Amino acid sequence: MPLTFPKEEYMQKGHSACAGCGATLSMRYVLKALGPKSVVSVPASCWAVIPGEFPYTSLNIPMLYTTFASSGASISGLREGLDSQGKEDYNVVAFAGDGGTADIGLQGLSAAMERGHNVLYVMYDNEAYMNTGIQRSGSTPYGAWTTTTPVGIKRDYKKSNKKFVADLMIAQNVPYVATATIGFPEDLERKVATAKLIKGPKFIQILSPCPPGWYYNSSDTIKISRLAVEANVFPLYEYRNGKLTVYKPAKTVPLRDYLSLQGRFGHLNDVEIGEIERALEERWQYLLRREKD
Amino acid sequence: MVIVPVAYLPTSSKELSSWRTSRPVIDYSKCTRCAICWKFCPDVAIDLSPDPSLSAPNDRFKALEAPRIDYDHCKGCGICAEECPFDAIAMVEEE
Amino acid sequence: MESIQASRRIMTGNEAVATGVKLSRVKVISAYPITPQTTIVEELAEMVANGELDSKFIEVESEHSALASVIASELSGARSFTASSSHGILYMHENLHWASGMRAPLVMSVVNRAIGPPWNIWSEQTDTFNQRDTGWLQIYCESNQEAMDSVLLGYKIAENKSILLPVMNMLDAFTLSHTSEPVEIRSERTAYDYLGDLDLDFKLDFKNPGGYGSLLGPDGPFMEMKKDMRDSMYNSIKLIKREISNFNDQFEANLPGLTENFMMEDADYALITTGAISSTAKYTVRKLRAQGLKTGLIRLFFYRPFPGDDILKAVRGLKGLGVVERNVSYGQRGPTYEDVVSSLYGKADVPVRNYVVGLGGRDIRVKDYEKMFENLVETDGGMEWINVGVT
Amino acid sequence: MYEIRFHGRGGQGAVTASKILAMAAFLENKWVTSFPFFGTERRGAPVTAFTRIDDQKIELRSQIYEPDAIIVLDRSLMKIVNVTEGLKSDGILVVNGKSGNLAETSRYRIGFVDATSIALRNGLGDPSHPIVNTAILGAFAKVSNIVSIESIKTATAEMAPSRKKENVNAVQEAYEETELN
Repeated sequence: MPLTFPKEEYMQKGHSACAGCGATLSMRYVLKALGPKSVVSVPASCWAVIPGEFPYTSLNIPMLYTTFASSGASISGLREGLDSQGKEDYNVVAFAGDGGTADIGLQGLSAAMERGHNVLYVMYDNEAYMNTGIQRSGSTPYGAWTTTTPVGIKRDYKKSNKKFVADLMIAQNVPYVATATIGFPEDLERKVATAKLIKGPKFIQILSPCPPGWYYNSSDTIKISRLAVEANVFPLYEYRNGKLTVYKPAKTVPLRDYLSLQGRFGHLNDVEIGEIERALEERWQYLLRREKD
Repeated sequence: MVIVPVAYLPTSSKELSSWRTSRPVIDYSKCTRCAICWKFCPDVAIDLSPDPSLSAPNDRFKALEAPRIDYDHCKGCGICAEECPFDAIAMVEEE
Repeated sequence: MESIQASRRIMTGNEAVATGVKLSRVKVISAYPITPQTTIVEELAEMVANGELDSKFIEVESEHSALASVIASELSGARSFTASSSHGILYMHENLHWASGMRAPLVMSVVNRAIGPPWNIWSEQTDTFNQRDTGWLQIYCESNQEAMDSVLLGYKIAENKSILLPVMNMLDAFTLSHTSEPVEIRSERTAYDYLGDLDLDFKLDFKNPGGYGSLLGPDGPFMEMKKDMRDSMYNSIKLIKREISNFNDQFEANLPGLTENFMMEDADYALITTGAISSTAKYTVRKLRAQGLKTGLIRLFFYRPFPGDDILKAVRGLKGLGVVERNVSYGQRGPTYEDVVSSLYGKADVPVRNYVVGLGGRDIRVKDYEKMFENLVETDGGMEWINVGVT
Repeated sequence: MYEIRFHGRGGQGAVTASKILAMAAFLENKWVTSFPFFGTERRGAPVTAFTRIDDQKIELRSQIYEPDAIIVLDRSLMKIVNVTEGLKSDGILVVNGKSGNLAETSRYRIGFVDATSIALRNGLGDPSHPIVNTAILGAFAKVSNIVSIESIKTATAEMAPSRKKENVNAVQEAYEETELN
């Protein structure tokens, strides 16, 4: 059977990620699509720890660590610095978590995209501050348990909706915006390859399940990532030249199939699940309307 | 010369087998060499190389690149076993 | 009389900084506007727009991003520059540490301005004195000439392979930034020869990829790296002196050493100052000398590394030394005072006093310096804050 | 050392005037500094700027409290600001105004010039915002002997941001039309 995927590896074995980590697969796939002429900037996040302690590095391309809020600015500086030396053909990539993107880094991201640098910003979305131990972020979905939305006797789970940063980027009319997930690696790889060919700012949000943070068995990472799309929790779409294209899953599953695998949703009752399902359906219809525009 | 905080040593030189509580074991007689396990391995701990000495469901598969678990770097997450469409990988508890 | 205007032009401190940046052939500029730094950024944007300066200009959305972006561009191998002031410097604070820790030889020009509340756009040095422990070398300019020269000198020192730490050069808000005075424009040719191209051994390398600024545990060389930064800064004094004298030779300039001793040879009483307020202090020293009081002045051109030994040499035999601070520290004497006293401790028997002046742009006049000298002579020990309240 | 203080309103060009005057003296091989008292004021608010001229390098960097000359770009300011505060007893006062009847300032050497009319005649600004800064320098050259009218014209030609010829004309016309007390 021929490989459906580039064989070259730019992420190494021996990294320090948790077993079954979705964020490592995100990095692995993104770099496969980009190739060796790339540099990645990483803010405070799991990925600042995954390569392990000095003097180790786990990428075959240069990786620049930066302060939490600085990904957007860092890739701007890398881009202009390389361009000023005639290195326009190198890919400059930010690889930031959802906290570093939806929360503390949003201003810098928005500004970098607005300035129009030829850069790719990848948000690996594991839906909470996993590196610090599962605190809620703006990208944590409605209903989820985290250590700062601990449910308790007052049922204090996360009571606000997930901030979809990709939607914000579309609102800013970023030339290329996409959502992807590691359960569909060929789709992810194609989107990164598409982004690579576009000169200008690009943004890709990759749902990257986290076994300890979402409370599931590490072997289920890929399964959960696929279910997120099929249960309509994380729709896949692509925005290019002002046109939105929404992926319609070949197979759809009830929301419960997705939630029941994860401890972070274990407290939800049928009524609450029903409410979430309605909200997700509403967002799905909204995306379809936008696609028609 | 000053000490710069730049790390150059590849992590592939590290050994992480102690992280694992169970190990994936491939039953090559069921393995079609589809490489799905390789594709989904978060630890890049499955190598692909042809090895005609391994068994296979039929001779045609023997010539293809076969997955081989790198037990020095496998953390035993079990994704390969979960995703293998031919049930050719089993998770076996480490002693 | 030598013709003043022969090779000089009248320019503001901010224009002088921008000219220094141009002479340094900076490749990437990233800055966010803040009064009174704004005209530096405007001038540089103009130079780039007119093709006078072949540089990328990033119009960032914050000072935090300004510094983050030039750290990245510098490490990519492109000489980079930023400028800020006041709250902008405070907003940068974590990245100031990141720049020095990454050993990025940046230069940043800072127009010294007060910190709120209440809002105040006028001169004061608290913004950069707050950054004395961030691993940046600090140069305080007395004139627009120094504002230009210290950019070139700054890169030369920062990029030295045994230093590799960033440099901030300071100019006082309005007193230099918006004051026009004659400045000698350094020759482009000499500047190019003097500075050369940025040659960073550890810049981003795609053939030998590294992790820049990776994680380090308690047993890793974290502490060793911090000690190395401290050593690089501390041992840079000799090197800086050599670079300054080299600068003076090549440009026929007369920059002082890390300190400038003004009429110190036979002085009985002296003040220590930083920045543009030193000029009025010198004027006062001359005036009091004419009246028979043997006064003198030590100006700190560099504050980091701290030139303690130079001060020790200069103060021997003084009957009184006053340390003038245009910054405020709460709960302890001023930072310069602490540094001076610790440099003299057990080595010089000179009474040292501390004077806080000119916060929030309050004008510092000859009579204020006269009061300080008067206080030094009387040694009544009672005066610390100058020109405060109804007096 | 010769010290000059300018009083104007935001938008009239007092700061530029202080720079042009410094440049004119610089052209005569003098050391100079010029600086504004930079406020947060916007257009219309009272503005102060300073110029120092000396044969030696200038060390004094405080504001000017006892000027040798005061230049007033807008006579209406004299009602709200004590413009002559600290002016030396043998000092010079240059006022943008039609006639010279300022009893309380008669001890100074005073020059009056209708810089507003001259500016408008030369197309500098408009009636609500005449740009009088170059014309008033022509008057200063007439009243003082610190810098020559030629140097002021040269400095004006170099530093006026636009309408260079009109500005130089305004300097010359003001020089000719200034009335001394």
